[in-house]
Amino acid sequence: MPSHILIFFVIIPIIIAVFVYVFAGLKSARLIAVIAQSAFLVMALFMLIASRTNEITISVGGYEGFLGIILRADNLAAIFIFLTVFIFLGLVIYNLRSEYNHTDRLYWFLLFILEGTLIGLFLTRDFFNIFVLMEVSTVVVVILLMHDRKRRNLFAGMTFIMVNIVVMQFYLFGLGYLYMVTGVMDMEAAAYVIAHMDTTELALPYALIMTSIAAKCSLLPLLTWLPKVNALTGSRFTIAALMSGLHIKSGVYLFIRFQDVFGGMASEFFLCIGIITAIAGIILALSQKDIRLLLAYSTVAQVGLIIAGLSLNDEYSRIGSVYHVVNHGLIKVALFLGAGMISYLYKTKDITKIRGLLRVSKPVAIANILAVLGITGATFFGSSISKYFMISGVTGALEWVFIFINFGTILVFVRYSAIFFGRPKGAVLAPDWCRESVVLCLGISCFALGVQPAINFLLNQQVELSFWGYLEKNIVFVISVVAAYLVYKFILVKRDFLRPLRRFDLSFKTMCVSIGAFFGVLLVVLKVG
Amino acid sequence: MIYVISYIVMGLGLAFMMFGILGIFKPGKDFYYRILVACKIDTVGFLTLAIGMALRHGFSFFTGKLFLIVIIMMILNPLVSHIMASQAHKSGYVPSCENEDDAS
Amino acid sequence: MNLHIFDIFPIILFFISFFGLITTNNTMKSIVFIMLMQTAVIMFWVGVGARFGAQPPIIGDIAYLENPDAIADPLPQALMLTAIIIGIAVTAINITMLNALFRKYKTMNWQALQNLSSTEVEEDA
Amino acid sequence: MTQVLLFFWVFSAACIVFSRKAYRVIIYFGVFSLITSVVYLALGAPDVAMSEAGISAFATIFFIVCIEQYYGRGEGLKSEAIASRRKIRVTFMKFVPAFLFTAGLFLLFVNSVPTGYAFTELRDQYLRMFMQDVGGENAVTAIYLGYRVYDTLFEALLLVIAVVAVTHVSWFSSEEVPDGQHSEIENSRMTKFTMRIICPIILLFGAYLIMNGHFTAGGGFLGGLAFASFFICRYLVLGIYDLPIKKVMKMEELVFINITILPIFAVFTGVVYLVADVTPLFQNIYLVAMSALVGMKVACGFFILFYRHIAIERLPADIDKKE
Repeated sequence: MPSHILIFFVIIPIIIAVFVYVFAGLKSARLIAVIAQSAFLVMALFMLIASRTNEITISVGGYEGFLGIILRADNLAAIFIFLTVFIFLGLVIYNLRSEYNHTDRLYWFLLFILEGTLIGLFLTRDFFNIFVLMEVSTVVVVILLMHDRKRRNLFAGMTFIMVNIVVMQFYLFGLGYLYMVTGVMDMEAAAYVIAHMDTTELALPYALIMTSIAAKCSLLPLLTWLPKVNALTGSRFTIAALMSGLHIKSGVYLFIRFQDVFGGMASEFFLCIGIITAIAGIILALSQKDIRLLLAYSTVAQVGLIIAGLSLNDEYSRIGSVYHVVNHGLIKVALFLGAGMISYLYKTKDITKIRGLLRVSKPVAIANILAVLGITGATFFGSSISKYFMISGVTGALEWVFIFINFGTILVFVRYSAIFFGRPKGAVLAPDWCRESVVLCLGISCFALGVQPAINFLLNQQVELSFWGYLEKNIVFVISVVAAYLVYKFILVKRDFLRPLRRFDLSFKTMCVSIGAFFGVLLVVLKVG
Repeated sequence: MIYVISYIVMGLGLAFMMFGILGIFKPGKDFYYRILVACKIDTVGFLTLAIGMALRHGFSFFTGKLFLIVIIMMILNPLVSHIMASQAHKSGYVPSCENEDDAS
Repeated sequence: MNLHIFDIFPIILFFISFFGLITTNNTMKSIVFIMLMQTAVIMFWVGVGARFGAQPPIIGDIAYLENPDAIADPLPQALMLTAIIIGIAVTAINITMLNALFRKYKTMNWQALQNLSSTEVEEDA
Repeated sequence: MTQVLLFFWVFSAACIVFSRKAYRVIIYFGVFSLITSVVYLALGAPDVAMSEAGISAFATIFFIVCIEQYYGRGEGLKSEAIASRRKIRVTFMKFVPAFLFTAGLFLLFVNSVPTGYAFTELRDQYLRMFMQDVGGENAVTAIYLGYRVYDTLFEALLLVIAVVAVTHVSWFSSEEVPDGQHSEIENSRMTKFTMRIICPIILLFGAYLIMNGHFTAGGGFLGGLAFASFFICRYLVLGIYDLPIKKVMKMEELVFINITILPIFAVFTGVVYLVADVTPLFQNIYLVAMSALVGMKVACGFFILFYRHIAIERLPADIDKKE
């Protein structure tokens, strides 16, 4: 595969976007966009195969050394790009049959621009380019979130964009110190310089950059922005799926990259933060009634789990975490799109009022069940394997913490599964076959990721499951499900003692304080440890 | 010789500016008075300073640029003051000394 | 503690604007303070480039050969051009959003805006 | 000298942060950005200084338009003053924990600043190579349009998206001002006469900046700002409105596509790099063309941003009610 192709991975979505925008009058324009996107998926697949043997590198413009911007596609980047293209193909097909007017043109345009931006973010190895791309993606996401003119929540959108700008200033400041200390803007070169350097020199740039990346991952001090944004009135479920499934994963990707560059400084700190975020996310998810908020807080919990797994400094845990990113991306998109269908069918978002989905629409229900089984880590599903690897790196009390987090996830989704059973109240609408098929495909793909060849192919590594270990994990899973059901039946249903947490929210000022506090604590940890 | 003259001219420009700033902060004066003084800083002070710099530098490309800037400043600065004063008048600002005159 | 003189002022400004952000109630002031923060960071970058010399990096052959060490680093300047444009674009979006919010709720207070918009969300749900 | 300027810079910023009234914030902001651009110049960054000067003018206009609604064009000043005076004592105690928090962070930050140990190899490499690689005499323009044109592409994209966002997010859904709303702008004959003389000079200046961007400070962005201010002067002072906003937006998108395509053919495929040894003429043509495209892009973008703020955001609320 020629290395010039990497540039076209960024350019092609932008060209599709412009095409859709210019030829909006054409009825078949969207169909052509879908076909182009499918071809693009094949291209991404080829790149995934090509990146298994050696990484593809190009310096844009062909300048020598580190003068230009360098794009690199190794296996990790290729996995993320493939995931991105796949999810966007699903979203595009999901939207294919919705009505199409002047403002919808803008929606499609921005969707493809966002795809190009995210792919650029995964490909680039230039620190400043990351800054530019993150700003672009933030602005695009904000417009997409407030796409519906009539019912949008401007205040939440404004808070979101302002917090993100503040956080990006921390990133840019840290980058300044990094450039001052290392003298390069390229990741590989910076990693090389940093490896021969005193760690006390790097405490400040590391703290500044990691503060912004932790905020992008919506770790503990800032965990409200993601759910808040997802639950915006007037934003579409596709955008919520994009935010939870993919946009937050760009933060996780940058976390992996920067931990590599800095040689895994302060990994214990991020282990603690990840675990606390996971627990807080579960507790907040249990308290919610809105279906979107529940799913969004569950995303927070899962991202906390992924960050904790990445910070374990264990080869298998890292593989498991990366694999869990893929699993969780697909599962969350399936769940959110399914939730969108559900709220369209029932005309409500209140989870306590939705009942009897199995009677209403079989495909949606099956897809949802597959996704729920996937996220809880049931046997044969992809995420059971990723969680197995993640836990295999830990021993002792920490293992119990991970099992407890998984128990919490199961508890959340036991509560969520109540929507499948019972009888529907009131009239329901007929679903759209196009959307049903997309949701079903995504649900099945969650299952397909649990097959051994898929794992070996995606991770480019021959991983082996020990039979007894996997069996033990599954026994723990079954016990957790039973326990979760009992807890739900006899404690949660009876008493709604999490009600005061339902309105938990942070104002802009509090968010700024928590950004500062996170930065201060991280810096103290780095200086002391 | 030319250096001494140029320094004298530049010093004169600085003196104009200093008097202008003193005038701006003179207590008990109204808005129009202050506008007048502020306008003086921009035009007279800057002009003198620029001439001094041109003398100091001799005749070159740089002096041409400076000359262009001086022309544009001469056109624009009075205009800005004019707009400010006329807008203040239009929006109904009444200077305080007028009232004093009426009282006496 | 090992501070260069070009470092200390941007750091002070960064934290002054941070202090403003965590104390102010006015949304428009918050937007101005974010711009200040950006300017502080940009000034820091330019200062990093000018650490060894502050000659503008606009050169012919001869000027460079005479004294190469006195010329400022061109890379931070080029990056900061981009950062400035990003800053103004984002500020324009913020201000427009604030205008729309002010049209709707007739206030610029953070707390009041939050209360008003959250009650509206409840009505919607 | 630079230290004194930096001190005044921080002082004016402190004036912004600690002033109570919103309109003072804007006035101090003007002073602040003036000092900022002077400091940039003193630090050897004329391009950045000029950009800051251009940007701050636009930012001030945005803030003024925003605050004009707040004060209701003249009213509300007194009530705010009374309210703020009453609040002083209450809020002062509230500031103390915030101040301690910020001061703690500041001390922590200052204590862990790395010892200024920088490699200058990259700088030397840029300064040595750029004349052959990209051409021109301005290293900043060479990096901006040559080495890191990939960044510039996304920056242009951000400006396109910002224009779309401002149009989309605004309270008013219409893109054009309704007929008869332009009449509010009236100026004296003297102003109009002078601006008729000045406007062509601005245009000339913009063209100079674009054509000469790779030899001196300036470039596409500043030239674009000058062009934008030419159209703005025509609209604001002379009252000529012959650029419908939809056409400008379409033109902006077209220019953006060109910005994407030109580097693909010139830099991404390595054409400039290969031709470099043969003739510097191609390099200069590329640089000027790219500057012109960026300039057109910026001119369109800033004209729309300005026009939205000055003409549409200031309309009375009942003209176009969407909710």
